[in-house]
Amino acid sequence: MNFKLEKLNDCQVLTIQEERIDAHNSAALKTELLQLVEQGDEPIIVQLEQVRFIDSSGLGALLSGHKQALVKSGKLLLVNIQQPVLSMFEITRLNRVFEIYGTINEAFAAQS
Amino acid sequence: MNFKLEKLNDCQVLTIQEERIDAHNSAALKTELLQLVEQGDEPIIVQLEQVRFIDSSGLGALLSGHKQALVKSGKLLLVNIQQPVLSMFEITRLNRVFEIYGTINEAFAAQS
Amino acid sequence: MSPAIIQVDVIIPTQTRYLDLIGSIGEHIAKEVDSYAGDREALAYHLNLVLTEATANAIKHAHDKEAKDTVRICIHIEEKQLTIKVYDHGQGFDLEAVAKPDFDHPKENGMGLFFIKTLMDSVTYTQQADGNVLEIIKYL
Amino acid sequence: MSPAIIQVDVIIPTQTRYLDLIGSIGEHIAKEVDSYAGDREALAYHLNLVLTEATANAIKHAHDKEAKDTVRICIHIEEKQLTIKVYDHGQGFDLEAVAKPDFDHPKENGMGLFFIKTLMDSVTYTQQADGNVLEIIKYL
Ligand SMILES: Nc1ncnc2c1ncn2[C@@H]1O[C@H](COP(=O)(O)OP(=O)(O)O)[C@@H](O)[C@H]1O
Ligand SMILES: Nc1ncnc2c1ncn2[C@@H]1O[C@H](COP(=O)(O)OP(=O)(O)O)[C@@H](O)[C@H]1O
Repeated sequence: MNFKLEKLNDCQVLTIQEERIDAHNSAALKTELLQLVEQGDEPIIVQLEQVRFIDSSGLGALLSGHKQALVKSGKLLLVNIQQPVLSMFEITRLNRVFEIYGTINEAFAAQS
Repeated sequence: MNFKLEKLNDCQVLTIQEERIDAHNSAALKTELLQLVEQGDEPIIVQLEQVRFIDSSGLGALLSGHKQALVKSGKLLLVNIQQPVLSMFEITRLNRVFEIYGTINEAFAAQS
Repeated sequence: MSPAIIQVDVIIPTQTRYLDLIGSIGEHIAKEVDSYAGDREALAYHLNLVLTEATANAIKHAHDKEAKDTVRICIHIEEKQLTIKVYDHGQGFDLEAVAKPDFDHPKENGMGLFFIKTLMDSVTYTQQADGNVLEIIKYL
Repeated sequence: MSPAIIQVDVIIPTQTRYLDLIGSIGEHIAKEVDSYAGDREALAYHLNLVLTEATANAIKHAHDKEAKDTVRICIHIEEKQLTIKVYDHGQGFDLEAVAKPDFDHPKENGMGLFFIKTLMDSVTYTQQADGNVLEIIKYL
């Protein structure tokens, strides 16, 4: 799993640098998210702009990060989701579970 | 075969709007080139920037246009060839047959 | 013209790194189905997803340590129907007993078969002495 | 770890519109060949090209009007070797008798087999009662 991690506006921004999240790399994503949750209490923003494809295990990895963030009174936000990927959140109703923003600036604005 | 045809700087510029030229669409390319050769005596510039893949029939279609242009005392130039596609010209030594330019402006400059 | 028939039969090792290959084949096939009137981009994603989920299940849940470590996937297209078969040599399971996800209490797992059932027209799982097969049908 | 074996067996109608599918499968497979030390992008293009050329020849030159209008292409990968087989039901031809292109007098046709021979390590064509097969080997 290739990604970039930056601290921006008091948020941990994780930019996924993969076109595809599936059972081959979702475990690595889950591990990374759980580590971020452990490390601090800044909001975690996951940028999904480059992701063209996600499967159920990828959704599961994001959900696991989200749940763990809630346990630690933190939060995990998703931004820049491509429409076909967003459809997968809709079919599983996970769009009602996650905080989803169109752009990272909208996500920043919502934190202040 | 999708393409765009423009008249620029007294040249007929044919921009190929396909990622792939193979035996499925090379006959259409050949027909279009032969029509252009018939229509006038301006140099014909074929822009290959979007083409990621060419097979032997695609090379053959370009060669056919080139030969027919010579017969009519015209010329056919190729520009913006991606490196993997250019390798196919090199393997078949067709890079020595065609006039090839890196950019369309270089091709224009060579005409004046 | 006779009805176009495409058949793709793939055998891969039971390793998740090959899911991309299987999914991509599905995506390309979707682009060649000329009879399909619906959204072709969506069909491409759906075939990619369904093949990925079904193959991942065969790798995860039905890994037979003794037999050869491979999964076989067959894709068959007739004019009006696309059939996917994914074979496994595991202990099998009861497809009918697999519950729908609880949307009010979402869980990390258990969304794969839900996607397959939701996006395709028919799904069956048959256990046989020489192996099991998940058969998925999509009408085109 | 046991040597990874991938096998892809495709049947398509004898129509050039399916060349893209065949070539794309080759391109994706190249990306999964982990043992390959050379330029993987180049290998992807070469497999795409070789599959396209060989399949186009089976469609163009060996179209059997009476038998089923399909072409079968098999791709087999072992740890150190990739094998492509393209079957046809035409009248066959003599691979050894096909001349190299004349580079000083280039022609529109006759570059397909030259690409295959140049980019791959071994090419043979075998005529059999039940059909002919072009077999192409690339060492990885
Ligand atoms: N090929 C299979 N062999 C055995 N069990 C399977 C197979 N496919 C699915 N299952 C069972 O069905 C359950 C639900 O599968 P699925 O919806 O894909 O979600 P997940 O794989 O995330 O658990 C699995 O947890 C497993 O118990
Ligand atoms: N599968 C085949 N069956 C019969 N003849 C073939 C086959 N493949 C190639 N050939 C013969 O070999 C010649 C050279 O093929 P090739 O190098 O691919 O160039 P092209 O197809 O452009 O003529 C063809 O013109 C044809 O006569």
